[in-house]
Formats: sequence, structure tokens, C-alpha cells
Amino acid sequence: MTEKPVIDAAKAAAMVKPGDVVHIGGFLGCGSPDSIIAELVKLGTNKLTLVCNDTAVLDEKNNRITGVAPLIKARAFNRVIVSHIGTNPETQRQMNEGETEVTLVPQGTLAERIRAAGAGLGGILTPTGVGTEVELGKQKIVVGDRIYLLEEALPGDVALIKAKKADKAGNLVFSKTARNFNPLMAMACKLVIVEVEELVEIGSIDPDMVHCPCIFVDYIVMSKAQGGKK
Amino acid sequence: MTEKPVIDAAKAAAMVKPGDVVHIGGFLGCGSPDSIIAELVKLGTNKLTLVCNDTAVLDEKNNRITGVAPLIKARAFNRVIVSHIGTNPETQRQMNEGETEVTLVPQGTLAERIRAAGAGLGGILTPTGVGTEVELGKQKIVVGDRIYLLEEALPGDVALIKAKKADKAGNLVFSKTARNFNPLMAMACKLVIVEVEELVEIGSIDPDMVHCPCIFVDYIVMSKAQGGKK
Amino acid sequence: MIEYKENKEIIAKRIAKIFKSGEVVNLGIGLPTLVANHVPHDVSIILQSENGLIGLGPAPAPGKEDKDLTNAGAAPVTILPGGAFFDSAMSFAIIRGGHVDYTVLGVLEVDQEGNLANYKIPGKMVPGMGGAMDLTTGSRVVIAATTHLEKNGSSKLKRRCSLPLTAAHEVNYVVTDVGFFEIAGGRFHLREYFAPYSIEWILEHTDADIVVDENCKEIKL
Amino acid sequence: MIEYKENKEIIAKRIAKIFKSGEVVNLGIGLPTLVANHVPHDVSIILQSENGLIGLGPAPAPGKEDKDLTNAGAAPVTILPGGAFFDSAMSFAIIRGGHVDYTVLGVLEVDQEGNLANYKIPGKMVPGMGGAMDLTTGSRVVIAATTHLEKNGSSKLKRRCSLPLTAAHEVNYVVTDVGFFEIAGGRFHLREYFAPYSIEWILEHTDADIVVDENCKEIKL
Repeated sequence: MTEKPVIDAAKAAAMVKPGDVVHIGGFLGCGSPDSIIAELVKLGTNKLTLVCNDTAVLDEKNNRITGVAPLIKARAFNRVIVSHIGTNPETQRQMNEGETEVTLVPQGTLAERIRAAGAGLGGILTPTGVGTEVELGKQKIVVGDRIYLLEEALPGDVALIKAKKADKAGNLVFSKTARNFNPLMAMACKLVIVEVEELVEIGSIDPDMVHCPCIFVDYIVMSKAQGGKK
Repeated sequence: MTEKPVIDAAKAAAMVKPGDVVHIGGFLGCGSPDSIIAELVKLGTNKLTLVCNDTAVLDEKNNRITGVAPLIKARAFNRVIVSHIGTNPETQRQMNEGETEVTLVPQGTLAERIRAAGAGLGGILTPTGVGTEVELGKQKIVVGDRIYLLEEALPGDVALIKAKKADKAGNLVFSKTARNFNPLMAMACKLVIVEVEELVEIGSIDPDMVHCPCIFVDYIVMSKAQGGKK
Repeated sequence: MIEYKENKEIIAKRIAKIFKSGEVVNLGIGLPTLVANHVPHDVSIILQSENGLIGLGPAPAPGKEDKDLTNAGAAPVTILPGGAFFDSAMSFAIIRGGHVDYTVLGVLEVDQEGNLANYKIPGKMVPGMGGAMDLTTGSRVVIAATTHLEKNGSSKLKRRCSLPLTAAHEVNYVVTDVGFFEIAGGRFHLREYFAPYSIEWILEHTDADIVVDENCKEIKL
Repeated sequence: MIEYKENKEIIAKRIAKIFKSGEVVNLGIGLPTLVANHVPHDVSIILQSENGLIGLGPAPAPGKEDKDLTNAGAAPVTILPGGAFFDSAMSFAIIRGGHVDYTVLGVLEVDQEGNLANYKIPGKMVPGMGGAMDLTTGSRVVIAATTHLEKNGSSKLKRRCSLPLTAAHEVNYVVTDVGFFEIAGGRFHLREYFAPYSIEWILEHTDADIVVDENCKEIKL
């Protein structure tokens, strides 16, 4: 099995180009690639489109800033596609003042749209959102006796994801609820960079226990965040 | 966590009623619930619809009969929805003589249709089958610059599946390529019966390493096949 | 004369009595989270958390928090023996696929048609729907948990929601701090009222059409 | 005069030279399986098997077979270090999602439009498509592997397939035991011919429109 290049977070961040659609893993900051995010903030890359579960937590009074929140603050995105912005008042402000275009997508629909992109599907039919603003502009399709919305696949240019452990081939194992959108995003993007806490030899992960097969992964970054070890 | 009833294979087989749509795990017999299948053959239940990857191997000359092949031989099904029948000449005969209605579905489409049923999706848009007989009678939908077929969810009444190991709550771990359609079928059916080789205490499976969460499973059967151990 | 006093514990207590052992329940952030504290000891429900687990346990002891183990509100949690972790696609396959028996949500408004609004006040506050739209669409039973009145005294139960909907025609039960309502046929059906409130008080303080169930009874919680 | 003699090893040998290290390849049952034996030792490709693994290894030693570890033809196989198992939905997400670089398939017919037929002879034999439709639709490059002529001497390469199609306009390369063809613009483009055959022999024995590439050359395999 071919080894994947191990690069530093700064080099990973430099691979993200203005205009890119960037999928970033994490759920309110749990399972986010924090080292790469920090370098991307430093670099000041902007005009990105964010695909993420949420815009994480920005609570400066309590010094609580998680996940993609520093990128929101740095105005890295002119478009944001997420399910939730309630814990980041800066996203709310940018939206209200017309600086950033925010599209809210139901969380399960977001997960399926990302998965569909990775799985080569054009989209999926979901009952979620029927009868709400979410249905606006979408095709409705009846299957059996139920109405569904056609929700299209949501591919990305770059996935920045976080795993607990990788082997040198890029097989990934996630930890607990830090898994969330990470393996789906690895499937859906052209370039996939994973930040890991632990890097092990090829053959040391049980092939029945791989959460994300190596073929989805392009580059590996060692996490500088707390708990990161080589 | 509530324990799931452990029943014998005969009782499991008796839960399958004429007219049921039955999803049966396995890929050419690898990962099939052989003990339950044997009891279902004994019981002589018929008029079933089979959803399975294939109709397994029926090679009586070489005494090689795997997976669902004994049920095909026993004429348990009047309808069969599979991707492949090439290794079971009896399916071919029943089809040619009009005894059994055989619907061939591309394997990836079959997997997604089963998953969609379990995931509450009405269906998925796949490029597979465009320009072939598979597209007949199906809606075509253009997304971006590509044509997709709308393939509808394929739910079942009963799933008969096979796992390597269950804990008493019904969390499942599969072994190697015996995983195949089993976890998908557990999601897609009203009644889910799993045949296992090994039953362990609740708490002895790492929650990061559960392939199929217990909430999908209704009953557990201990495998009588070779390698089965309590 | 009865004076209304907000009482979230009463709501949580009543909802906690609904579940049977083995049922799968998703509790929303805020008020619904309180429900977990009131489930009877002889009832073992399975809590699902949409960020990726079943078998949600209580909060960890101080110092025992795990950065990789949180609930959908980013609070540190634990997992019970027999629980399992999964990715977001599987989490919502469970939810949308009808494998969650009950979802309990907070609301901004809920109406007699079973509509629910809780994700957006246009021009003012837009937290987003998160998983709420999938949860209301997919769960077998949707329970709205809400104080009966706003701070200003107006009714949270409406004839028709005025805010953008989270769910259209999906709510089954509404449990407030004054009573238990079932939604059917475009009406709230009052099944229980909680002491010290009376049927009359409820009819007077609810801005919606209420049918008093023939078996409607007073409950002390 | 050159006499045609079926030679499957030549086909496998030529196809095996196409891949680069790290590329993901799915080999169909039958002739394509032979390709694995001819991949150069300094090239490390990743074999995907649609029944649920990447990192397919060689056949196990006799007595070392594992009932739970087979390929898509139900033959016992092994897995290499760094391989992984997954369910059928993930397996076809990999395939349909464009994560497989090459798929190599046997054919009943292949035509100059890139159509391929291999799953059904109406009224005679209907094995079914298995994973072939997804593999041809999803893989980056589709390689048809076939002897050049039928037993009866007729051409397997056609102007237009007459059998029900497995894939419409999906085939990129056709490798036979006489040459290497690329399909483009509704024509077979002959890029290599294998000794002892000649361009003339190929043009004479192929029932389709062939453009001889300007760099077309003889190859000894």
C-alpha cells in the first residue's frame, strides 16, 4: 500500500485557494482540524465557500472559540452552507449585513448531500423540509404516497478533516462523536487533507475497523492541538 | 441497554410469512444466515419476495450449494430482486419458465435502494443504467450536466442477516467480506433477525467499532453453521 | 384566581413518563434535556444524540470530560455500556428512517395543525434548524416541550404559526407546564391538566382551538 | 499468412502495464483476474473488490482459506496490510463516486461507440449485471479485455453491439490478443499491435471502423 505524504499544517493550508469550496469536519468544534484551521487563518485566504455542520462557537467573553469560528472571524468565507449558526454571533452579523451569503440546510440533508457527492449520486429524495422554506425552488417528487424534495449532491474542492488515527497509507479511525461529518467529506472532495493525532504503521489497523479507507485520503497532517502525539 | 431476545433458528424462520418481502444478507453465500435459511427451507414457506445481492451458488454436481440457493430450489420465492443469478441455474430455469419473476438490479443501485429505505429517503439519483434496459420505465433527472435515473427505496418486511458477533443488546460486528449487504438490510426492514457466531456481554464491544447499532436489531439467533460458538 | 408561573421541571417530569423501556429518544437542547433527569429508574430508554451516538449517558464528573465526546449542544457527555458511535449520515439515517421513537423539542411557536417553529425569527435571530427538521420529519412521535405562556403572557400555542416552520404537520403531543395536549384533526386535544391549573384557566389562556378530551383529568406532578 | 490463436496471457500482460503505483483497480471475474499476475513488481496498485474490500491480496495457501474472505466471484482471497473492509453501500460509493481509477471487464461484445455488452443474451443466458454497470459508469477509465475473435472467427469488436448493453459510451480502452485500441469519436483507434499480427491483419479481421494512430507501433509481449 502506497504511503501518503505527511505535510505540515501550513503547507496544507496553502493548498486551499481563493474560490474553493471547502468542506471542514467537526460539530460545534468537536472533531475539527484545528491545526490546519489556525494556519489558514494566518494565511488570510478568503473568498472561500464553507461546507460544515455549523459555524462553531464564538464566545469571546468566555474565551471560547472552537472549530471554524476563527475562519468566520477572519472573513475567510463569502458563502457558508451549514445547518446551524446559533452559537456564532459573527456569522449572524455577516449574514445580516450582507457580507456573507448563508445557506441553511437541514443537518440530515447536509450529510446526505455530501455523501451523495462522494458516492457519485446526483442527489437524494428526502421528506425533510417539505412544507417549510427549505422546499423553495426545489423539485418535489412523489414516491408511493409521500412527497419528497430532490436535494442535489454537494461536492467540494478541498476537505479538511480530523481523525484520531491514521496509518501511513491513510486509513482512518475516528474517535467518538468527533467522527460526525469527517468521513463523508473525505468521500466528497477532490483534495482530502486529514489532521491526525496519531500516525501508525501500515498493517496496524484491523481492516474490519477502518472508518475511512485510505483511497479517499491525499495528505496527512500531524495535529499540533492538545493531545496530538507522533 | 435492553437485551434482545435470543431465539432458535426455527422460531426465527416461523416469523417469515407468505407474501413477505425478505431481505437476506450474503454475497454468493459469504455472510448468509445459513441456519435460519435451513429452517425456512424445512418450513416450506413460499410466495416470498427475495431481496438479495444474488441467488448464490447451486452446483449440485460438485455438491456446492450456498446462501439462499436452497430456498430457490425449494421454490420459496415467486419474486426475486437481485443483481446476479449467473451461479444458480435453477433461478435461470424458473425465470425462463415463468415460475419466478426475476428483476435484475445493478449491485450499487441495489445497495443504495436498500440503504435509502433504511434512511427514510424516497430514493436516489444514480447515473448507473442510463442508456441500458435498466432505465426503462424510470424517471430521468438532469443535475448539472449529467443524466440520472431516479431509483426508489426498496424496503422489506423481514431482514435475515448474518454477523460475526453481537452483544446482548444487539450491537453487531461483521467479519471481512461477510459484511456486504447485511448492515444495510438491518436498516431497511420492519423485523430484523440476526444470526451470529458469537454472543458477548453488553459493554464488551468498543462503541467506536460497532458496525450496526443495536436499535436496528429485533432478535438474535445463534448460528449452527461451522464455526458457530456460544 | 390562579397565577401562572413558568415551571420547566413539571414539563420534563410529565414527558419522562411517556417512554417505555427499549424506546429510542432524542432530546433537544435546552428544556428537553431536563427530561433525562426524570425518567423512572425502572425504565431504560436509549438516548440518541444527532451528532453521532446512541446510549447517551449523564454528564461526566468534573475533570473527566473527553474533548471527543459531546452532545449536540457541545456539552461534554458520557456513553453507556452498549452504546455506539457513528457518522452524521448514519445518525440521520436513524432519525429520518423512523428508528427514533420520540423526539422532544423546544419551540418558539406550535399550532393546532401540528406545525412547529423554532429555528428562525426573520430579521432578528436565525440560529438555523440544525437537526430539528429531520428529527420532526423522521421520528415516530414528536413532542413539543414548552412553557405555556411567553414572558409577556401571550400563548405559545397558536391557531397558526406566524414564524417560518421547522415542521409542517408533524407534532403529535405538546406538553406545557399547565397540561398535556394531543394534536389531531387540526385541534389541540386537552388530555391532562396539571394542578393548580384548571380546564377553564387553560381554555382562557390558550390562543387556539382546544377540544377537552372526554377522559381529561387532573394530574399532580 | 498469420493464423489467429487465442492468447489471454498477452491481454493480461498488456493491461498490467497500464497502471501506476497507488492507482485503484477493479478486476472483473475471468480473464481480467489474470491481470493481477502480471503487474510489475515495482508497481504497487490497490485492488478493489466490489463485494467489500480494498487491498485484495493473492489466493491463500491451501488450508488457509477463510469462509468470510472471498472475492466477487466467491473465491477465497487474502487482504494486504493497509487494506480495509466495508459494506456494499460504501463499496459502490467508492466505485460510482469515481474513486476507482480503472475497471477491467470481460465482454460479450464491445463497439466503436464505447458500448459494452456482457450481462445478458436474451432467451439464452442471463447471468445479470452484478456490479458491472456501476463499475463502467463510475470508474475513471474502463478497459474491455477480450480475445479478438470468437471461436467461430467473428470479430468481438463491433460497429454496434446487438446485445443489451451493460454500459453506454463508457469504454475507453479495448485490449485484445492482437492489439491495443482506444475509443474516441465513435471509432476504434489502433495504438499498438502485438507481434505476430500486423495492421493489415487487424483491419481485415475487425468488423468495425478503425483509425490507425499515427504513432501506432508493434509491441512484443
